[in-house]
Amino acid sequence: MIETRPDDAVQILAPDGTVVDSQARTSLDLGDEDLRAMYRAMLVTRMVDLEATALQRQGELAVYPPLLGQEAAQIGSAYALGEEDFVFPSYREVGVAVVRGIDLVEYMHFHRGTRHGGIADPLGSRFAEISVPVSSQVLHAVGWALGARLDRRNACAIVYFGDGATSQGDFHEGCNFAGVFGCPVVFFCQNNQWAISVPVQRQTAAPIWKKAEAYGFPGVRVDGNDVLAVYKVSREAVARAREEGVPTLIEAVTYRMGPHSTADDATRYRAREDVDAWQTFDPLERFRRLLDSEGLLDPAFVDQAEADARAEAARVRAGIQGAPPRPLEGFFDHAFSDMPEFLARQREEVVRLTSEEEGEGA
Amino acid sequence: MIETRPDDAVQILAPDGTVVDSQARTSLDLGDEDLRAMYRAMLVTRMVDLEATALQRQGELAVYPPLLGQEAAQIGSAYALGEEDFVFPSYREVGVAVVRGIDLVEYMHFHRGTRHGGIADPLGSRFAEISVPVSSQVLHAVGWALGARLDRRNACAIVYFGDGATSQGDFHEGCNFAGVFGCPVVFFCQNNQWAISVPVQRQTAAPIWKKAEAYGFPGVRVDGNDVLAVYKVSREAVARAREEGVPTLIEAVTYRMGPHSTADDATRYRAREDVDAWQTFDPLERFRRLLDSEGLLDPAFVDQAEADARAEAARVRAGIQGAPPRPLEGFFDHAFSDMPEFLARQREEVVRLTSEEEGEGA
Amino acid sequence: MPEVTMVQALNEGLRFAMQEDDRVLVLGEDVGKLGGVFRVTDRIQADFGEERVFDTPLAESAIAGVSLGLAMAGWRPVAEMQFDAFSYPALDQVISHIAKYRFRSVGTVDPSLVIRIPCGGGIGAAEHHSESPEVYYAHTSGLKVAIPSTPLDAFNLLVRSIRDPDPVIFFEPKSRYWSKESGDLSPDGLPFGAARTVREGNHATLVAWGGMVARCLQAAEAAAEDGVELEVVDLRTLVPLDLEGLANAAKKTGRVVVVHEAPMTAGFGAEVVARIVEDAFEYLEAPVLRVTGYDIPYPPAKVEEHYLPSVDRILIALERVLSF
Amino acid sequence: MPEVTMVQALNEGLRFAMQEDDRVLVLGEDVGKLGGVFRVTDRIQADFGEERVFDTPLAESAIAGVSLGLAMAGWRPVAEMQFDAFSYPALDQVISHIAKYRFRSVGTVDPSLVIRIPCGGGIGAAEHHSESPEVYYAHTSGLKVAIPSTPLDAFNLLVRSIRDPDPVIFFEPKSRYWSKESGDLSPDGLPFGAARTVREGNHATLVAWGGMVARCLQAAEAAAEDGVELEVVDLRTLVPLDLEGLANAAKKTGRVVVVHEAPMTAGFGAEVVARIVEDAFEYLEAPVLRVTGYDIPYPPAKVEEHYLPSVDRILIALERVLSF
Ligand SMILES: Cc1ncc(C[n+]2csc(CCOP(=O)(O)OP(=O)(O)O)c2C)c(N)n1
Ligand SMILES: Cc1ncc(C[n+]2csc(CCOP(=O)(O)OP(=O)(O)O)c2C)c(N)n1
Ligand SMILES: [Mg+2]
Ligand SMILES: [Mg+2]
Repeated sequence: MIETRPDDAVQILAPDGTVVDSQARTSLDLGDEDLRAMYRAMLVTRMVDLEATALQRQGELAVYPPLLGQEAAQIGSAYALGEEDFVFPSYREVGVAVVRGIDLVEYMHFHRGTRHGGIADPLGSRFAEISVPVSSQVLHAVGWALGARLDRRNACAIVYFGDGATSQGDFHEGCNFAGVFGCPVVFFCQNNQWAISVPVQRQTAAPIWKKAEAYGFPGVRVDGNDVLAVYKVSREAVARAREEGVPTLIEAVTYRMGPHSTADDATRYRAREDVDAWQTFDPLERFRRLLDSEGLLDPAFVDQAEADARAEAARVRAGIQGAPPRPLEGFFDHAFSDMPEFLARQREEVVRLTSEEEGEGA
Repeated sequence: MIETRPDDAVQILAPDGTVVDSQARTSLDLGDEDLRAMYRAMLVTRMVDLEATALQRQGELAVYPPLLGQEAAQIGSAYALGEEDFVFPSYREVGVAVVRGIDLVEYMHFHRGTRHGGIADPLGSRFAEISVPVSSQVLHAVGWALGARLDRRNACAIVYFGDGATSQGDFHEGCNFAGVFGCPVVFFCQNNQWAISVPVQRQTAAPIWKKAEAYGFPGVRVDGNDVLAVYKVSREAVARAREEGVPTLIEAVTYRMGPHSTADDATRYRAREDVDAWQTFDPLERFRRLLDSEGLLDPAFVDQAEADARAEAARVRAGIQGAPPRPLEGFFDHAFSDMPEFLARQREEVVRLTSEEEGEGA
Repeated sequence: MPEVTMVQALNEGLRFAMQEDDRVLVLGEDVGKLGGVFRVTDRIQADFGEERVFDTPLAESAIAGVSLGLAMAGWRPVAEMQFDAFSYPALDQVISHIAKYRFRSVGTVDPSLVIRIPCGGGIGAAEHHSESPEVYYAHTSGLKVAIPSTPLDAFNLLVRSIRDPDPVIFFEPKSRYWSKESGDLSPDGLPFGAARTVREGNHATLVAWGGMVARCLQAAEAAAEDGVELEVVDLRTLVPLDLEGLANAAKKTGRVVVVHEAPMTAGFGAEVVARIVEDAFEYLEAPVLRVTGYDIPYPPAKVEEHYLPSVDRILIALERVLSF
Repeated sequence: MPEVTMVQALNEGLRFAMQEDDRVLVLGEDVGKLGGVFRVTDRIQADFGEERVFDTPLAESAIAGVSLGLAMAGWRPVAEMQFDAFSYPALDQVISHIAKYRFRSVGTVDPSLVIRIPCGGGIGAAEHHSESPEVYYAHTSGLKVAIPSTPLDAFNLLVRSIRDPDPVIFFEPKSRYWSKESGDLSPDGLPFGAARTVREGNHATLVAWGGMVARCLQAAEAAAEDGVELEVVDLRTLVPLDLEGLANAAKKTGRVVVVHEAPMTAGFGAEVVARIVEDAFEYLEAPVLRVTGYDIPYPPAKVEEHYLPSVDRILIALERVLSF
């Protein structure tokens, strides 16, 4: 059965943190510790994200795409996953990585230009390598989900992508494939309103959540800055995927508060006021107010959460700052599972040249 | 405004030729001569199609994909076009070619393996070359339509493709692009239930016409074996495209009565009975009965139409039978607009070798 | 000794691999009930079930990308592209992900999958059905590229490809699909990276792969009538390339002609020339020449015989090489 | 004489072409208000309007396929692919249609369009942003392939590409985007198919294109300090290739090294070797060698300097060639 939703987004919390849907609020399977953990994860994400931008400004990272403003979308959805579920990120999912316990130092090596992918152990941590070609990871998620279904595993895949990604052929082919095969997968679109300089209105003429109609599975639009609403729809989608093999397309409406990446100059294409207007919808502040009103923000917790966030940001800085490149020769070992002759020759040359260089340097 | 339609298809004629929607019937801007011309075009198409299959069996064509059963979908839609409109076919659109006055001898050279593309003068005849890579031509239609819009021409593009084609990324990218730019284009899907051996149920989990929802323009399902209904929805779509810059996705539900191509053995994947069941829905017979009931089938016309159809089939046969290959050297002249040195060298070799061969033969 | 066609050998190869490893899957367009347009997967779905052998929607990028996802879930997909030119929509997934996933993941993920691509011309097919796109793949670091020229080696290489932890692009020369060979089907033939001397000769060497190996053998027979003894080398895998075997073959005769169906410009023949020049220059008595498809799009079938390297064209190149 | 960067020269080239022909359009991702991520289209939308310069949805296959449709409607689209590796989703449209439409239509349709692709490494960019995919295009019959190495030639070649009735893949070496040159911007420079000798020398010849021309000049200067005079040839267009110029350059010194960023295996360097061997074999004093990117996926930026051909690596190859 195809479930359709009204065109307005699912919301539990108003921008000021008050509960607009108390039935939904109370029906959530989240205890106080969960709420605090989510808040903490949002804080850590915010701090690490800001630290990464700072690290880039200081030349420690080559480039960094901030997720500022998208914390609720990422933490809410990631929190809805089980350990067995597999995350397929794009390049902006530090918040998801935080929830999944991914080593953020190794992650930042991607942005430093010292490794590709950024994820030390994708299969073990059930978190795929960072995927840069827009939308391409959608197909990997569908394939993994099909594999899980064939193994009758009680697990699903979730794939993250942006509003711009929905224009790509791979998005379509993946959704269609998942619909036909009943793959346990959640298509999680962070509609942050922009694909670099292109606003979503120039990206597509239909609401993103509605695209699910084309594939015979449910689509839902959610307030992406409302962490509880995101959690709720994600949780439902995960259950539908695992239990019924029904995919869901979630459109989390949010906003990219920062530039596309540290290399971008957003003033060229959007007005300061547009960004400012979204300041009111800050997802952290909204959630903080809820927690406050629910009496969960005792000073001890707040201090601890902030200290944790600062500590993690500091750990990332310490781990990445001045980190030396990994020698090129090592990369040769992972082009193939073996070392064919033609490559061995080249590797030898690299070893020879770099050792000469070191020799000279010494 | 997005127009949605009920899930059942638009129909004017019942399979037995009786009018089920008399209001729609009378509202059509088709005079008696139009109806006769359409019937004649369907007959010509049927005869040429059968002749092509016969020619293939006799070794005169390399391979041929019959359109048997899809005549109403093709003639109804093509008849809705104006002279300025541009057709982007796949490889199964002989019926459309008939309506557009395309030289069918040259067309059959494609299937003989003596030329690519099959259309002698695509720009002049406003009929693009045959496109084999499934769905790829969708983008060309959108691009042409955008060009027409930029020129403020009162013309639209129509692109033909199959049910299987809707799974391709290019279909999606084209529809999405057209939605954003308001391109005057009609996406005409002949859902003939099969993509070679894959039934449409394994191709996608949603009704094809509904995919339009993903792009913000109307989708409509029509009985593809009802030439008047196809004409009606196509006419509306063409008007919407030309006048409002609103694309339409038309799903014409029909059936591929023959094999995928003469090289295909359809008994491997579908039951004889399934095909037989569709015999009842034969589009020619249905239309014939309507014309009969409307008193348009005087013997003189019927004889003439049948004679015309036989004559055209005979002309195709005479034109293609034993037609010699066109010399390879000539093809070199159309790789580029000029003849770069590296290619001239190769062309010379070809000329030398083939003249030697001829010399030997003499 | 039973006689098998290449199509049968490939079918048996798939069955062998599926039997020895129940993680092997077969997917693609029309690979199920139809058994593939060339019947390479004939009755495999009937015998191994619809979970392990399935038709996909008509979307090559999905076929490739989903295969990678399946590999990440521990399966070993063998995907079919229906024809050479229909592998192009999947190039992005192949180049940007399949070829790079091991590298990107620092060796923690095996993108172990096979993409089968019927290739080449000579069978009278329509536009887009006769191309030889091996260079697109061979130039892409991280892919292995195999292309058998005989039924027995097709079996051997296919089983090896499926067992390989690396992604393998497996080309099947359509013009050899119905060629026959007798012998036992076994995966214990030559490994990847080992060229095979299919004919010994002292006067000059022909290097080829896939469909052109047979053509070179024809040329060698024609030459033999004039007392010219040609060595014919079948590369079998383009990546890894048998550098030593290639150099030795060149050194033996000092005169080499490379033959392939793809257009000349930046075809894999150029790589063969470059390797020979690098590794055996002092032994060369003549320029290494190429006899290839011409640098135009593949022409209509009725003239393909003039487009593809013919025995005549090979002999003409040999004349130049021998008279140098 | 005004000094311009390559980015500025390209921007001026687009403006020049748009002014002389009002059918020229510019499309791509972020080419409008943003002016492209490298600012090549800076303020062109502001100056030529939103009908002639527009941002597309994020879909490269569409960008290519729609461009062909626009060409069929009589427009002359200049499409931008944001980075090298993001041109891959468009390969099917490029190979199966754009390269073949003139051929297929027996010369009745001009698929006159340009696809601009920033290419190459050396700028510290992330994965997928530093590739050199020229071979995929150069091997595809029906495409012309241009790749300037200096600002003035960038202007000249871009205007010529836009005027060309054939589809042109126009590579822009990112590492040279901010290089400067003084002189007048003019489309009356060398045509397609003419290599340019950028440095004269008698001892050996370096052949390169795009970003590696500058590297070769550095190597030539280093060599000159040791009294070795190198000729440096910039190919400028890979298709058509200047066969005569290449052969002459090889004949002059008899010792040639080809340098490119792309991986070695089946890179365009192999074609250069093969052509020289075919056309100038008797003049060769030494094997023609290649100094290239290695046969692994492009590595992380922090080690790219060891991956790309360095002056040292070029000099080492030269030593081998000179001492032969
Ligand atoms: C296939 C491809 N084309 C172009 C790019 C360059 N690019 C990187 S991010 C981006 C915009 C993506 O927008 P969206 O999908 O909305 O995600 P967001 O960046 O907003 O999170 C573009 C065009 C790319 N990475 N991949
Ligand atoms: C990109 C691509 N992949 C595969 C093929 C091989 N092929 C030719 S027709 C066809 C089925 C097409 O089905 P559909 O779109 O329903 O059109 P129909 O043939 O039924 O008219 C396939 C798989 C192709 N031509 N192009
Ligand atoms: Mg976005
Ligand atoms: Mg069909």
